[in-house]
Amino acid sequence: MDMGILAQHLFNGLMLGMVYAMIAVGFSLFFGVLDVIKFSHGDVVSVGAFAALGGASAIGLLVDMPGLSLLFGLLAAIAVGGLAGVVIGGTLVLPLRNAPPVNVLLVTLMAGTILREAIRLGVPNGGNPKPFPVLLPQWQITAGSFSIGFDSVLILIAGIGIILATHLLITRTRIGLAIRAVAQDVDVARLAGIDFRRTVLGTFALGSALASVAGLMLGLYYREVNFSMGLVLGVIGFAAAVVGGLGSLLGPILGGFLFAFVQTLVTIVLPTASAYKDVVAFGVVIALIGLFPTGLIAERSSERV
Amino acid sequence: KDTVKIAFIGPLTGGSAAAGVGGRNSALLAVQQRNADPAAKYTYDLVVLDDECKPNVGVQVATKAASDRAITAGITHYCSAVGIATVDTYAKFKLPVVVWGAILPEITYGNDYKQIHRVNGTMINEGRLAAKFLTEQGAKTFVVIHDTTDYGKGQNKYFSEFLKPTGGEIVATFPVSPDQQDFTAELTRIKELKPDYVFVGGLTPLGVRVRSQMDRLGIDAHMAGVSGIMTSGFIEGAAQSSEGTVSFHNGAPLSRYASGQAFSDAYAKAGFREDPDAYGPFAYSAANLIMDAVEKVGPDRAKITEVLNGTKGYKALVGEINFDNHRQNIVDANVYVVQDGKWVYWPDSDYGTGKRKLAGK
Amino acid sequence: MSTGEIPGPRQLSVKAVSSGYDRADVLKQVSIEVVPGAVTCILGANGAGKSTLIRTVLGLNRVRTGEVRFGETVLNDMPTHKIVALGIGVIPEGNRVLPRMSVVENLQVGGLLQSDTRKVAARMEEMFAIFPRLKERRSQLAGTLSGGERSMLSIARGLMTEPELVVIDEPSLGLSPLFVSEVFNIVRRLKESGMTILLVEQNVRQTLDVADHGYVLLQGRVVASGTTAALREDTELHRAYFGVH
Amino acid sequence: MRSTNLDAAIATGAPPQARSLPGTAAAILVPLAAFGALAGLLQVHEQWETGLLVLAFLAALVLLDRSRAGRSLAEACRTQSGIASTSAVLAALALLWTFREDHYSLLMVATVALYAVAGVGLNIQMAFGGIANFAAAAFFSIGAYTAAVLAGHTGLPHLLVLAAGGVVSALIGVVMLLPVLRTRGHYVALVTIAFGVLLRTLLEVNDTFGGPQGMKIPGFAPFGSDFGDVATIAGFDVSFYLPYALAAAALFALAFLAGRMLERSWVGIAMDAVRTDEIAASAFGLSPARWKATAFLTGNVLIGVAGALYGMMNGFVNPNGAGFGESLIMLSIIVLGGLGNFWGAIVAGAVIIILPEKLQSIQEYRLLIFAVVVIAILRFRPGGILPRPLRTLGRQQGGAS
Amino acid sequence: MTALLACSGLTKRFGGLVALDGLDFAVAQGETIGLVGPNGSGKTTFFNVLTGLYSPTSGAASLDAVDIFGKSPQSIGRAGVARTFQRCRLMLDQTVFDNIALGVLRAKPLGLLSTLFRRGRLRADLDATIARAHQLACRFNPQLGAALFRPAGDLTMIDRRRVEICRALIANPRLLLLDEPSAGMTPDETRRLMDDLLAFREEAPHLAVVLVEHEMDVIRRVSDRCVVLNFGRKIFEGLFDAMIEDREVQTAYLGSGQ
Ligand SMILES: Nc1ncnc2c1ncn2[C@@H]1O[C@H](COP(=O)(O)OP(=O)(O)OP(=O)(O)O)[C@@H](O)[C@H]1O
Ligand SMILES: Nc1ncnc2c1ncn2[C@@H]1O[C@H](COP(=O)(O)OP(=O)(O)OP(=O)(O)O)[C@@H](O)[C@H]1O
Ligand SMILES: [Mg+2]
Ligand SMILES: [Mg+2]
Repeated sequence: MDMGILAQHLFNGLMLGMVYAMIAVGFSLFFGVLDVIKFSHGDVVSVGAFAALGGASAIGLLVDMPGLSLLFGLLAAIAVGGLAGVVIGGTLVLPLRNAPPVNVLLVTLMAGTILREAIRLGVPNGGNPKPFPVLLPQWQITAGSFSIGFDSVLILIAGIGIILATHLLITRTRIGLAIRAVAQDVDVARLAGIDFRRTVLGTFALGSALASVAGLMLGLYYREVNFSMGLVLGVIGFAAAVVGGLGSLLGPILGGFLFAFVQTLVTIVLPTASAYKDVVAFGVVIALIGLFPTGLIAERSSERV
Repeated sequence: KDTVKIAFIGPLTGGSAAAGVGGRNSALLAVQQRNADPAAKYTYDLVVLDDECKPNVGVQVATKAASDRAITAGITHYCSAVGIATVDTYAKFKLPVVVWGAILPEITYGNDYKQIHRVNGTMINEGRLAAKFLTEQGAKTFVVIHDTTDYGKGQNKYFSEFLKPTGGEIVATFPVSPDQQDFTAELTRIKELKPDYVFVGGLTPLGVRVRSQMDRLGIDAHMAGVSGIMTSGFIEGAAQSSEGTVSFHNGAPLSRYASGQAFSDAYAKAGFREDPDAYGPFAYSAANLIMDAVEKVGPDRAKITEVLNGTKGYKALVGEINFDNHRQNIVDANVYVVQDGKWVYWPDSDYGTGKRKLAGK
Repeated sequence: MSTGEIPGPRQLSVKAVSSGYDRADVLKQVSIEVVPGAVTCILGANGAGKSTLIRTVLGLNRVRTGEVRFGETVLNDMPTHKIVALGIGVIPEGNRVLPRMSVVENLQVGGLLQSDTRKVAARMEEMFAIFPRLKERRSQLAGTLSGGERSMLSIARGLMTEPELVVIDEPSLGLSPLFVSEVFNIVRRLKESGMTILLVEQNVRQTLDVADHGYVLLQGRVVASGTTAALREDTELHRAYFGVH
Repeated sequence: MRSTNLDAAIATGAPPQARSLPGTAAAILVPLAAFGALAGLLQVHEQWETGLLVLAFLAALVLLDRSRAGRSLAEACRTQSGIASTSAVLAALALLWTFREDHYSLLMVATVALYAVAGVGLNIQMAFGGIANFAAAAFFSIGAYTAAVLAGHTGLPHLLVLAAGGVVSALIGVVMLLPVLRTRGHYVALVTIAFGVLLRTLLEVNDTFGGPQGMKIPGFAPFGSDFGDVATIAGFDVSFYLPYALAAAALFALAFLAGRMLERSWVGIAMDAVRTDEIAASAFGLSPARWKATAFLTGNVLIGVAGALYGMMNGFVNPNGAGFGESLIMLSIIVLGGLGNFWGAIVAGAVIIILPEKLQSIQEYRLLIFAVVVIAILRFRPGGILPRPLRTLGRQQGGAS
Repeated sequence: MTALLACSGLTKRFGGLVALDGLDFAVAQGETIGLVGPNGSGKTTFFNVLTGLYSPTSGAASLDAVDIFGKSPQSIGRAGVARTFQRCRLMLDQTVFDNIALGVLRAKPLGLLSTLFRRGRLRADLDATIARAHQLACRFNPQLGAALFRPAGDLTMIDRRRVEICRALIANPRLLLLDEPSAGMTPDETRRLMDDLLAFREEAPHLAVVLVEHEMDVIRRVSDRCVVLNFGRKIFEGLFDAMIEDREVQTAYLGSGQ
């Protein structure tokens, strides 16, 4: 295999890993504040992609300025995704705070179904894939058999930037401190002057906006979006978040890249068995959990007797 | 007039909903037209059921339709997995059905049930034509990407089988999951292999993704697909990169059918929100075939079965319908190509007439 | 809260308040006054409603009837985080800590209302000076601390904002005799520095030693109140507390 | 056996309450009403009728919860569970007999019953053992595949085939035990999700068990004669789905009884203890691994048996049925029904399986409506339709104990 | 008196922290030991190591000459050690009876088959255990006895502690470990709890008890002997009166107030 192809694989893997990581980080934020699995997370990715599509196309109709379209697409994704997060958090998750966690899971699952179906039924011909406009410069970077779009590089950098920014927000700022405090003891957090509702909803908005922006990036990268795109991504994002370890935000990032790495590796090494890549990837996940019961970046035990 | 109930079953929710809704609209159109026809002896009522493209749900709704004595016949299934799972049910309840979209050969050829008919062709036709046509175009090396459902696996099977005698060579086969999003790993491998054609055995989403991502990675092979990608959704989804994609579909273009234009106009006038999709015309034809049988012998399942079994030279939207001894319509597959944002019948296209050449190598 | 001119010490007053959990009222028409700059204690047997009273003052339980005021501000229906932002530090019952955070992070959470990070750091050092044990354990997850260490952390966290009023619910729970004395010393020092203190305790003797005023709760009602000197003699206190029937 | 007042007081922790006539009537009537509603749901065709029924159902839930009369009704059913269960059994039989010729309704009822059997298994795993199993449909399908192989290719008697479905499902569950036992919470959820996706993909990609098309399964023929050939019973014309529905109901009754007996025994307490507090449980000599494994494997046996019968009833099995989406449906049933309540699985099964079918007339909007209904129920009854009651034991077991 | 529990050189490290430092500890049958020490001196850790919840770093421990060092909690529990926890560990959603019954589960037939098919025996066994739990609960608080089938979460703090003690007692242990049972109680409640315990001791003369307490009155009343820990080491062992006179104990633990 020549270097170009190798580099190409590496880049593909990084890109895929970045997408997984972004979704995984969102999952782990939700575990973080309320210890819930929010199963509508994958569908928020689709919602974000369609919101961005709508925002960008609307501007595209008015003026032909890709930069402006992109900006509006981004704003639309953040606004709609954040809103979806706030609505789901405020009307479904918070009221069920004291119910068993699986109930929250089921409710968010249904919320995901509603989002998904709403896209399918609300967007004209929503059942079909939609092209995503080209909003980034089309330059191609070619070196031997290695060839990628300049836009892909931008997307990758932006994605990694966003993930790192989130990580810093959670670990280094007062907001992050408040979010983590709410997760552990609501009363204590309140007594420390933290606005519980706002913190939780803010986190939901943040996590959902992240997923939503991931949707936008997927659109930019694959140039195609569809109403069910979030379904599989949701499952993989969840797997990545958990196998990486829910104790820290680095876990999901690691998990995301690991998952992408395994999938890519299977396709490279065993091309004819590439259909087995999910079998292998999920097999690896099971084995890893067996070896690292609380994720690769293990949770520090805080339990006492 | 008495009312006769006919069932329509297809996927109305989930990933294949676009095709299902297109089929439903088309069948509905046929019924509306018939009900508006004063010469019709009966009023028809289309009972629409959603099989969700899930076999177990399919069996449930098939049972519902088949065990309802008021239902006389059925226009059934787009998804092969569901189509094959329900044949026993229809046979058991002796409900005559006409399959309108599922193309797995076994649905008709895998049993001897008198109740099961099919107006659309099978993937055998498509595979045979694909192998023949592509090698005739001078292609020698192929890579196949197919999904792991019955549909994709079948397409792969027949294409490879028919390709062997032509001397074409498949340099790699990638089975993939139908909901896979990212194909860059597979396509990078393909880039290394430099095939003449990438043959996609899958549905529109798969086709769109492969096509767009081929572009992205700068792969200059041609792409060919099967009827699963022959939708407006493919062109819409893959946008510019769809140009020059070849597909094989066992129906002729509407414009080639005698009443094709009339159908398009009526469909547009009826005000449906969704396209008829690739198999809409088959659903429409199946509906008419059944209603004509009812007109002839009345709403009696056994008699209708008999009439349907003997269908020969029936003039339908999709051309003449002739059932063979497995009640499978004999249809020829046709070649289509995307030209300027439309699926164009190959012989009519600039590519077919030699005015343009397919881009790439 | 530390912005603007420093207001004079405010008075916390609870007037004829009833509140409780989902079913019947736990507190029935309770009235208390917390005198600025003094230590006011609330005594009463288990389940008398002391913690409920504190939760109600802090907005964790809803005031059903009556009124709670802090200075001029009516606290009824005000959310907890706004109430504490008025300058109230809380040391809740049951040495609650944030288990998956380190000792330092717990203290930082306590200092969230203080936006000046340098002040937070300085205050933390003061707390470490009082509880050297916490300094030794500074990066240990709070969940793994021993029972007494948690108590210390909980106390330190409540004092992080240098509040005007400190509300303390059973701070000595699980502390060794040495530390129980230490806690009462802290209370004394806080009072000397001008803070107002509302103290709930089971340790009657030492509580009466530090407190200026007190109230005795019995089944959700105030059955005795007054200066601690007077309370010492009160038969109601003995009845409610020592079970002398 | 009448208990003395003092015993009753000990037993219930409440003032002694005599078994009153109105109470008994309630215990008889509530199950009747519930099955009546189910019959109604099966009967209705019009969309507005379905809507009305759903509204009535929601209203009944609210009344049961918020009104005094409703609470005493619920209490009556709880304290006289023996009478209530008997009434339910009779009502179920009456329902089946009423619909004896209606293939479709019987198929739906049988499906609900078999999903409820799986629901009992899943409840044992999740509500008792505390193991979140997100691969129930995978194990259900393993049962069906086992039936396909054994009934289709060997002469094994079909009752043994059913049992084998359970055993194989449990054996494959053993593979997952190591990671499941080593961890908990979300991590267990992930292990099972991963297993479900893995199994489904494997079945589809690999052609050993029929690939994507799956396998055909012969009809259930426990005593030599195929259920599929039954056309009359005692001179009445019946659907061949009637014996299936009866078998499914019988299976549910067995699973229910077994589950109940486990719950009301030392085993039930042990599982609850291990689930709620592993540390305290192990300090008192219980082995968490043992009880988690027991719950998981017992549950799998039930899920597998149900899957085997379901496969034989449907006549085929394919990888689709093993997917994550299907597992979530099963999970939804027990969560919506109320974790740990076996009757809940029936009620929620009706909601989750029959309701979407009844909403067929609104076609592509039905998933949307369905999702809204489920959310509405959980939003206002966070514990599910029938939350798990406190354990009753020994002398305290009222009714037919 | 033969030693029931004998530990020597018991050590437990958490990373760099030595929570137990070569502790020698012996309890004779029927003896009650008051275990005290400053906060964080390793008392609870000692219990946790003894019951197998924490694996010890080094040392030796045996119960009635049977080695229990490093054994699993289950096997140590079965060997006859029962305990309460410093932070209440009850199943709050389950009934009081379920909580108490946890204490005897290990002695019950737990086979699935016997559970399903020997219902008669099971029911008799259940009834007997309910009666026993009721009797135990009533001796602490008659109202607790009446609340046997109410969720444990409904109980007051003191009743929850009582349930924990009942759960430990019903197990018929040979060694009972109590970790600050009186924490959060009023002096009166503490006194009543100790009365109850002492009364129980009368009936079970062979039962050995190790009691962790910060309340010196309690220690004085119930303990035969005291052990004082500091930084995981034993700094005193002997009678109560000697203890409160001990200088080291005073500076490390009691403070000048006592
Ligand atoms: N979360 C709750 N839900 C319902 N009732 C409660 C709750 N918390 C406390 N109670 C009840 O309220 C009453 C008063 O409890 P509270 O905790 O205020 O007492 P307390 O005086 O603080 O006792 P302690 O000295 O034990 O802390 C008790 O009867 C208790 O059972
Ligand atoms: N899991 C753990 N991880 C790290 N340190 C621990 C852990 N468990 C206990 N420690 C530390 O070991 C020391 C001894 O703790 P232990 O709980 O035994 O104290 P204790 O004597 O019971 O104190 P208290 O009277 O306050 O309950 C403490 O400093 C504690 O922080
Ligand atoms: Mg209190
Ligand atoms: Mg301790």
